[in-house]
Amino acid sequence: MNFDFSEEQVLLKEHARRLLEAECPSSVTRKVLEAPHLGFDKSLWKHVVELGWTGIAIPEEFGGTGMGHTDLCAIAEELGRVVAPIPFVSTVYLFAEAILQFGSEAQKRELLPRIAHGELIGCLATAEGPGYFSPGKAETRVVKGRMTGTKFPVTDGGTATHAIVAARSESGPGLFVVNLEGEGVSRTTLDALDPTRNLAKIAFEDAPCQPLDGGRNAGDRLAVLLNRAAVVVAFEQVGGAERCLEAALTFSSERYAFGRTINSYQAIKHKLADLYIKKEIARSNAYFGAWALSTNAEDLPRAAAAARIAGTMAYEFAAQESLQTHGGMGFTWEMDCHLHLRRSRQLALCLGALPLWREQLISCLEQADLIESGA
Amino acid sequence: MNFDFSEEQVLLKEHARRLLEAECPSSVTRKVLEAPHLGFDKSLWKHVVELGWTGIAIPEEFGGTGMGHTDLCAIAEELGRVVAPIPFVSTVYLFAEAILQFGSEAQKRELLPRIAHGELIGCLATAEGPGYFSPGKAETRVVKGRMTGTKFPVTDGGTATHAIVAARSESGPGLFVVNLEGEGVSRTTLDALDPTRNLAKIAFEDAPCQPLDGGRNAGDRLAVLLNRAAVVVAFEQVGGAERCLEAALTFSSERYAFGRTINSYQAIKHKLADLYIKKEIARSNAYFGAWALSTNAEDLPRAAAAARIAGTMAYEFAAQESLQTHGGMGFTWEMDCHLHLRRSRQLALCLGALPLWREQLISCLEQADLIESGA
Amino acid sequence: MDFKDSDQDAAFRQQVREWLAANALRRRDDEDLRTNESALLEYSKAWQAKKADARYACITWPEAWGGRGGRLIEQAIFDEEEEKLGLDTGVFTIGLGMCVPTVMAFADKATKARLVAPALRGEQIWCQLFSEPSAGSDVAGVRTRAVLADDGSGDWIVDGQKVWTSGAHYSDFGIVLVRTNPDVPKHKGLTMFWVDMKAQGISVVPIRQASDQRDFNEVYFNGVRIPDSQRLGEIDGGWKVALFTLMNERVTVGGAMGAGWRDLLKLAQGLPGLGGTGTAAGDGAFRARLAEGYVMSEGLRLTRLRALTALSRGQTPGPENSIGKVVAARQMQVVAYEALDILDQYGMVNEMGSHSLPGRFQWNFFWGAAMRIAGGTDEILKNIISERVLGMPADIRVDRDVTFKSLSERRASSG
Amino acid sequence: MDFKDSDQDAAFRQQVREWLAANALRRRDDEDLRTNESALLEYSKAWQAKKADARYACITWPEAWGGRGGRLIEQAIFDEEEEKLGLDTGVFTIGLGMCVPTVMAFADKATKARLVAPALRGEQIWCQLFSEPSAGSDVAGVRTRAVLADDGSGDWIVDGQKVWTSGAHYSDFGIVLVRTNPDVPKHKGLTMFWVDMKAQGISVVPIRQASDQRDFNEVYFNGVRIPDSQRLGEIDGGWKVALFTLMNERVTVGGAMGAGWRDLLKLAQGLPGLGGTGTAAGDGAFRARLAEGYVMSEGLRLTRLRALTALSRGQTPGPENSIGKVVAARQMQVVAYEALDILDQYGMVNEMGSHSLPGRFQWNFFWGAAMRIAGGTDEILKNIISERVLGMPADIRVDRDVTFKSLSERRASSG
Repeated sequence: MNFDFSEEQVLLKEHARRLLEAECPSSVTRKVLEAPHLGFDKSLWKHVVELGWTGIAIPEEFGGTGMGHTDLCAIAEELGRVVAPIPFVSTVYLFAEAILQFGSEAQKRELLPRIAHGELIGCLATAEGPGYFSPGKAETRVVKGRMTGTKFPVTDGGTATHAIVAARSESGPGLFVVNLEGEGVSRTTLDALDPTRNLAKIAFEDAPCQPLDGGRNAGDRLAVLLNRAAVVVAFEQVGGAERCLEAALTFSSERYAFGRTINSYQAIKHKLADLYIKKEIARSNAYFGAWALSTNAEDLPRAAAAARIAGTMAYEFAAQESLQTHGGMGFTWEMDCHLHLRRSRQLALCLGALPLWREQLISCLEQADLIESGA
Repeated sequence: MNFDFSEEQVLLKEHARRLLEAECPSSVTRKVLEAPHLGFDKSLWKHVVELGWTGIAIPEEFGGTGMGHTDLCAIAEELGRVVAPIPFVSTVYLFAEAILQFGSEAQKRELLPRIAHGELIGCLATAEGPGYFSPGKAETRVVKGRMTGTKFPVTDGGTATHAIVAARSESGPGLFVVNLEGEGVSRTTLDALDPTRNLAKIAFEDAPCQPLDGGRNAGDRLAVLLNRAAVVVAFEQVGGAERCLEAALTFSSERYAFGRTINSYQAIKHKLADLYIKKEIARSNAYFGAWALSTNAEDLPRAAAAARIAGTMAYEFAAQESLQTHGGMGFTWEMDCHLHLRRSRQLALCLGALPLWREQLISCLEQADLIESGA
Repeated sequence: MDFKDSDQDAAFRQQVREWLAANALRRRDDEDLRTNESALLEYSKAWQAKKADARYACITWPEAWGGRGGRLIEQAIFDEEEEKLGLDTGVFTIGLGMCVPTVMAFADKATKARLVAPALRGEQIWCQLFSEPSAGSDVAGVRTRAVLADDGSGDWIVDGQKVWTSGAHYSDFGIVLVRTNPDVPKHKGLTMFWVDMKAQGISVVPIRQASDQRDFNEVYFNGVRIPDSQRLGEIDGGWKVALFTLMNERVTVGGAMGAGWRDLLKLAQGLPGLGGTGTAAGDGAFRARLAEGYVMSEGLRLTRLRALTALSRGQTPGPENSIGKVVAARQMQVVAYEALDILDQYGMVNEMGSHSLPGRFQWNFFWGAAMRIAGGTDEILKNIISERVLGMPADIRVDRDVTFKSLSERRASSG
Repeated sequence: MDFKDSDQDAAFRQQVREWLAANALRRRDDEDLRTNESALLEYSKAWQAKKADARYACITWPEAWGGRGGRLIEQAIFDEEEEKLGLDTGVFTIGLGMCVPTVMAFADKATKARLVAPALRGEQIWCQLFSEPSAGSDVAGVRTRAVLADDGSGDWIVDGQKVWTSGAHYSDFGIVLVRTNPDVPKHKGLTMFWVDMKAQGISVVPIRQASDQRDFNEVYFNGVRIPDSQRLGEIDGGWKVALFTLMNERVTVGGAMGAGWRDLLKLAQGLPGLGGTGTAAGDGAFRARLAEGYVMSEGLRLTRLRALTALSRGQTPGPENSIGKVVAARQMQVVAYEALDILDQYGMVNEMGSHSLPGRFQWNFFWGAAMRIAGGTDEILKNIISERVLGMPADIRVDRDVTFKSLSERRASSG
């Protein structure tokens, strides 16, 4: 039984934590919060690139370190803790994965090294306005290698150099790579609920694009991509939830009401016990996701959905109740509670909201009632 | 604004409470619990009949007192408090209402006085085994005034003299009156989760029956009946929830742990505050239901669904958490906690479970987005 | 049960309706009033003056003070009709609801003669200065100090900081709770004053909230001189006065707080459904949550009708009104998350600046979190319900018999 | 991450599997074992003896005591394989998990020599006598008195009542916590003994539970004479012994507790849907609740794998295992209500006597309520998580420095 990070991964995590505590205190996140036009924090990004994190799951032949996805999960947890203001989800979990999974050899050779070296910032563009996105109903069209349509909101869409776009072509729904700095692309930045993550509307007008046509059908390709990213994001959520818990523990141990620190009241004690419970449930589900991700298990859709549901529930509860524990102070700009409140919602929505994932989980249970017995 | 019981109704309630405290302590409920073959407590039933409660909403011309449905709600709350072991829901809220709403003049003259005088015990038979019942799919058939089919479970089906049965005839789904003591009827008692309410399987084989064919279509008739009963049952639920709260308040004020009464711990205080909140929300929704019921308002389907949802949520939470507050003692046979645990579930299921009512509520909101503005 | 007014109430309502129809000025959701505070203040004052002229400003106050000596139900009827037309702005709520009644109860004749009428007419706005950075739930923990001036004038010199003061920046006057004696247990060394917000040494700094809005203020007292004639109640008797003020705190119940479940249904009906079929309103999970939330919010609205019933019968509303804020605030938060979920990725876009439906739910997203704290946290309110309504024992207090000073020292050494 | 055993563990698992395949007797869900207690006891004893012969009975115990001096992970592997085949019955869990280790730690050599081996072989069954009617969550509040016999024998005479004792009626021995000194604070006047359950003056009365079953007992002590040689630990030092016992309390985590979410899906797939179309499994609300519940229960199962990982690495499992019972018990309750809801009216029928799927959920209905209390209430467990795992302060204690006697008097006068 080996259901935990390995010793090496624990060391990697500790290293990452120390580093991020130094390089990404909340003042760094706040720089972007106060000036959303920055899009992300360039110097933190540079640092992260230098450490090889953007290439951690990219094979060495394509310029990465080839360490693998469980290592990526370890890093993700630490980035989640500090509400890192960088396009890591978009570039690494989504764009790089899309190329790795579905790119041609040429695309891999062209794009992956640039991700590893931090030159390429990627994003995934699916939504076309409010509400659930269905690939089969996408109005963005590709005709003869040129894309026309409007995608919004796109996380990191304003700062990315490249996008994976879900669109429909002559041969049905598919994923396409677009150079956002090329012709036919115009972008508008949108106000974001979490201004530490850039949000944009991207209009394509006869923009050149390349299909990403790995072996599976189109609906599946997007689903596989979202499943893989959901596992890694779940680790960000676990990290965020844990940080919220720690902040609430610290604050409540220092705040007095009626002559006692408020952490001596059961209302606070049991609230934080509930938070701890949700966080541990999320961690265990995330571990299962990491196993499925790193082994390309058939179980991935179920594992990813469970990790995402538990991660989202834990981080949102943590952000809400940590703020609540901070009382009036928690609702001020100067405290970090709202960074987590915003980010927890951002992570909950960026890969599609919970109703979609709950439905996926139950479909998996229905389809494969026997999977578990093999585990 | 007159959104409360009237002074007379408050007096009626107080009178009923005093009477039931004397006539229906939990030892009376337990008599039936210990000997479910009794079906109900005959002497309490006799008392209730003598007080005119079975005829409280039956017009004087049909042998009732003609007081009305709000008075019935007042009585229901008190019966709910004491977990009364009598077929009041089945006979008064369901059977009598069915005759009142959809009976012919002859049926009213024949049956209503017998209810008022306590000679007739009624029940409603819909379910045909596990799962939601759909009138359009009923397998119980009526051909030429004779019914064939099996209904189970039927609350009070083992002790009732008459039943309203949802069945399909030549002209589609409908409601029918059957004399259960007549030919073609055989009954088997079923073990009940709440043994203080009789539960039976009733098999009809060419049993004579009369249609109940008031003005509305069949689906509607059953729905109207359930809506009307749901409001009154909501008052039983409010009464039950309030009793659970009182029991928890008393017990927790006497039980010591770690040198203090347990009602001094926030875990208990806030639990019971939550219970109080749910109970008051249920009461307010029940009042609106009582208004809709007593005025035959168009809003009844919405009001009934809201009253039922809030009433069910309140009573079940109350029963669970009052038992929890009682700790180990709460899980013993000798304490009354389980009487409420059982009855709260019985009331939650006897008119159809919450999923059905939630769906009804939302349909109402969709269909009549404007109703409220007239209120 | 019915919702009909008594004959007397119906006549009053009719009279109010006619008056409002004839005199109404602008609606508060007017774009200008929503976005321009000085326009809002100007309109609010004009409207208040009109109401005062017609004796509708403070209906239950004695005629001598500019009221009409009316019944509570009449005030409720007026509020209802005014709200229906969207005419109320809330600028005077704290002043006329909490501060001025305190002045009326505790100030001397001359002061009342000077302050009450202009407040009622809306010529002067009041704010309430109780909370402090280290005295939130525990109001009696205030540290703002008042000491007698050493010039023998009998004036008090006030130093300290208040926080979460709504409207401090546009208020003319405030009532302020200060510590006059740190050598007695904390409830026993407090005194209440009214204060001119333009007095030297008072500075008002808006608080930047988590939502990036600025609705509240910090108020700094830096050697502010307050004459003893502005004292409300006894020296060191301020806790009694504060309890009087807080008892008058009006709890907003029901529909007024942000977008609600019906708005959510409307939003869902315009959004695509799960799996690309139908609308988001067709999902059973959505419908179930909507049903349960609706029942809670509707239950609150109806609970308020029970209170109005009591008022119209000349009775005191029952304890069930204590559930209002704790339920409403949580519902604000829950409904916001449901709405952002069905907006899916679009829920990440911030439209709070506009009056759009998504923007209103994003407002709920932040204000649901805020309202679970403001005016008493969920935890404090559940304590109040369990203690005052259900009669359960108070939490164990370790600060009852300790002087405020030693309490502060104990804190300092352990914190 | 993977789920593979280390080479050493894999070899052990293989060996266990082979042994089980060759030696297994009956499954515990066999109709006879489920309904006939004496058959269950007979089978359990036979199976335990077989395990003992093969040194699988208490794998981590020293060989000298009949164990195999094995590692914790080996015990876990054995348990897993045994459970997979449905061979474990739980009859010895309390005795070998809690009582006998206490005896091994605190009894003298002769006693251990006499008692440990037969217990391990299943020849004698043990029960644990701690809880009392007025000492539930607060175990140290026990009132059962032991006083020295006045015949100078050094024996103790025990009077009082214990409650919630599993298996008391078929146990040979028990460990019992009693009060030997009421004149000191309550934790300081307790002593632990082991006792022969057949001793004169002990009577066992089954408790009729809310579910109308009888799984627990009241145990009355009426002048029971216990030789001082049966004392475990110091006189008045029983609290330390009790803490040792409780530390060994095994918390059952995960799938073992009643019907689960997968069973619920199975049930739903066989029931009609809302509105007469499809099955109950098609309702979005049902699916959402199922998804959230599944994630909780699956999360618990996976949390247990984290503990096994720690064991297989020779580490102590982390604090996350503290969440087990509080989550599992609540899930039992929630899943029961969901199941009865989709059964609709049929949920009112009691099928607990049969092994039907509805009956299993009705079992959950009662046992969910029970398990939220047994072995520590939700409230106590959340206190434990917040204090021991999160390092938050203990609740304020008013009984620390007060003698037990005056505590009882205080109660009597206020109660």
